[in-house]
Amino acid sequence: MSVTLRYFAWVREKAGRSEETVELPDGVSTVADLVGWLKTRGPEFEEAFARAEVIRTAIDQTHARPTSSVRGAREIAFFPPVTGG
Amino acid sequence: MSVTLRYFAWVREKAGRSEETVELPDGVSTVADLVGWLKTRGPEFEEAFARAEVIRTAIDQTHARPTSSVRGAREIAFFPPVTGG
Amino acid sequence: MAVRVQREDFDVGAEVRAMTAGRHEIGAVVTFTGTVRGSGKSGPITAMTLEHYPGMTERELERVEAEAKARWPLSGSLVVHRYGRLEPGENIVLVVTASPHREAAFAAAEFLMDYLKTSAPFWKSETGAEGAARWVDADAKDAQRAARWRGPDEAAE
Amino acid sequence: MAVRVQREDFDVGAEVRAMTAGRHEIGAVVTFTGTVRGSGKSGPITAMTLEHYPGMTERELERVEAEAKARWPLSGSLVVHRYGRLEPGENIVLVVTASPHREAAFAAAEFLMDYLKTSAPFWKSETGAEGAARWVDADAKDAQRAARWRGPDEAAE
Repeated sequence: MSVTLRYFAWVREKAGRSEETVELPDGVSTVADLVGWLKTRGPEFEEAFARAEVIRTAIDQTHARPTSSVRGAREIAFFPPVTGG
Repeated sequence: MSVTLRYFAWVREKAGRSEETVELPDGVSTVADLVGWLKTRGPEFEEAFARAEVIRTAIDQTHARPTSSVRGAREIAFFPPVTGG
Repeated sequence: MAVRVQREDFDVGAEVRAMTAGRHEIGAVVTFTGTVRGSGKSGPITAMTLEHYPGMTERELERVEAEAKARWPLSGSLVVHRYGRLEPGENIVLVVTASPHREAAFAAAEFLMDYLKTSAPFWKSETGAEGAARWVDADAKDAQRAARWRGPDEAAE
Repeated sequence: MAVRVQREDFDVGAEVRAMTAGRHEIGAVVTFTGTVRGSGKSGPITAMTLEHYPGMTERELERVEAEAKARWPLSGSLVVHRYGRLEPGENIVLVVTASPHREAAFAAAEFLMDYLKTSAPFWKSETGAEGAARWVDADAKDAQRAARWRGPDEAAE
């Protein structure tokens, strides 16, 4: 399953990219699974997701939770808590 | 003791005047005393102060109460509850 | 901190600019504009006329503004209230508050409106379609809204 | 009801006029303007830069605006949020609410600000006097302020 991953703010800076398209491996069915898999992709991802509990996720531009399913998602975004306003 | 009396909104309309200078008779020492005396001054005052409990008073441009002293006042105003804003 | 009682209209944007120009400690500006609605308590109106008590009105507005300033960290505040004959859609009152923090700006603006509605000596009369003017009755809700800012001691008064 | 995410500045007065022109059912208009302060969490700043998530940002702001409209009788509402590099004193965000009643206009404006601060995907970084940029941490108070609008069921989530 092919999905676009997007990274914002310091997650983007640490991961060293703002966007990429990846094939989700079998066994990755939730946001938490996906984060676990991303952390195995290299030290930049290990650092970006070191404080995984503070990172927020959106699936197809809607806020999601660690337990949310990523099956069928086209775009998944990772970012710090928002600070607009 | 000479004092300026001022009337606003429907108190003014019923009393038929916006301002007058009167000599306060002896025995008039509170706002309530003054209202009691004003009501004896004619039918227009009787009507203006018929619902005396709803009428507000200011002494020298500061909100006052029925029990407030009118001794030494230069200007006493009577008006309905305010409706600005 | 300023208070104005005037016949003329006001300009919300110009007042905000005047209050904030060059003031880099401000992070939040709240404005409230009250306008004449096309219908009153008993149907459509053609005009609203505001009578006031010159002198006392300014004093009361200044008193209320000073109380807001004592309660919240305000960088600036403004109250402009019009009097005379106004038509539906016209501005009646403007409150502007500026603060480093949005909580303070919002709270102070609401407080100013609640307090001026129950203490500033203005009286509205509405002119109906038939041409007759009626005095507007005070709204008990306004007194309740003002009371929520008072502590238990003052509320007992 | 409208939402705009833009690089350019906005004009508070012009937005209020556009929302209220010819609308005689409106009695109350509240605006909130958020501006860049000259000092951040760790001292003076020379600039604030806002990153956002194009597409999702607009969706979230529209969702928040629809919720405000469902909760209060609004005649109009507007949210404008800027992104990119801004200097101290510049505008960041504008919320405008219009209603027949001031309670609704005030409450909806506060709600819009509280909710957009915790849900709209914007991230601020501050540039200090020395030229280094730091990401601004989220403020726990903002989450608390947003939570006060939720019922007990939603709060349990």
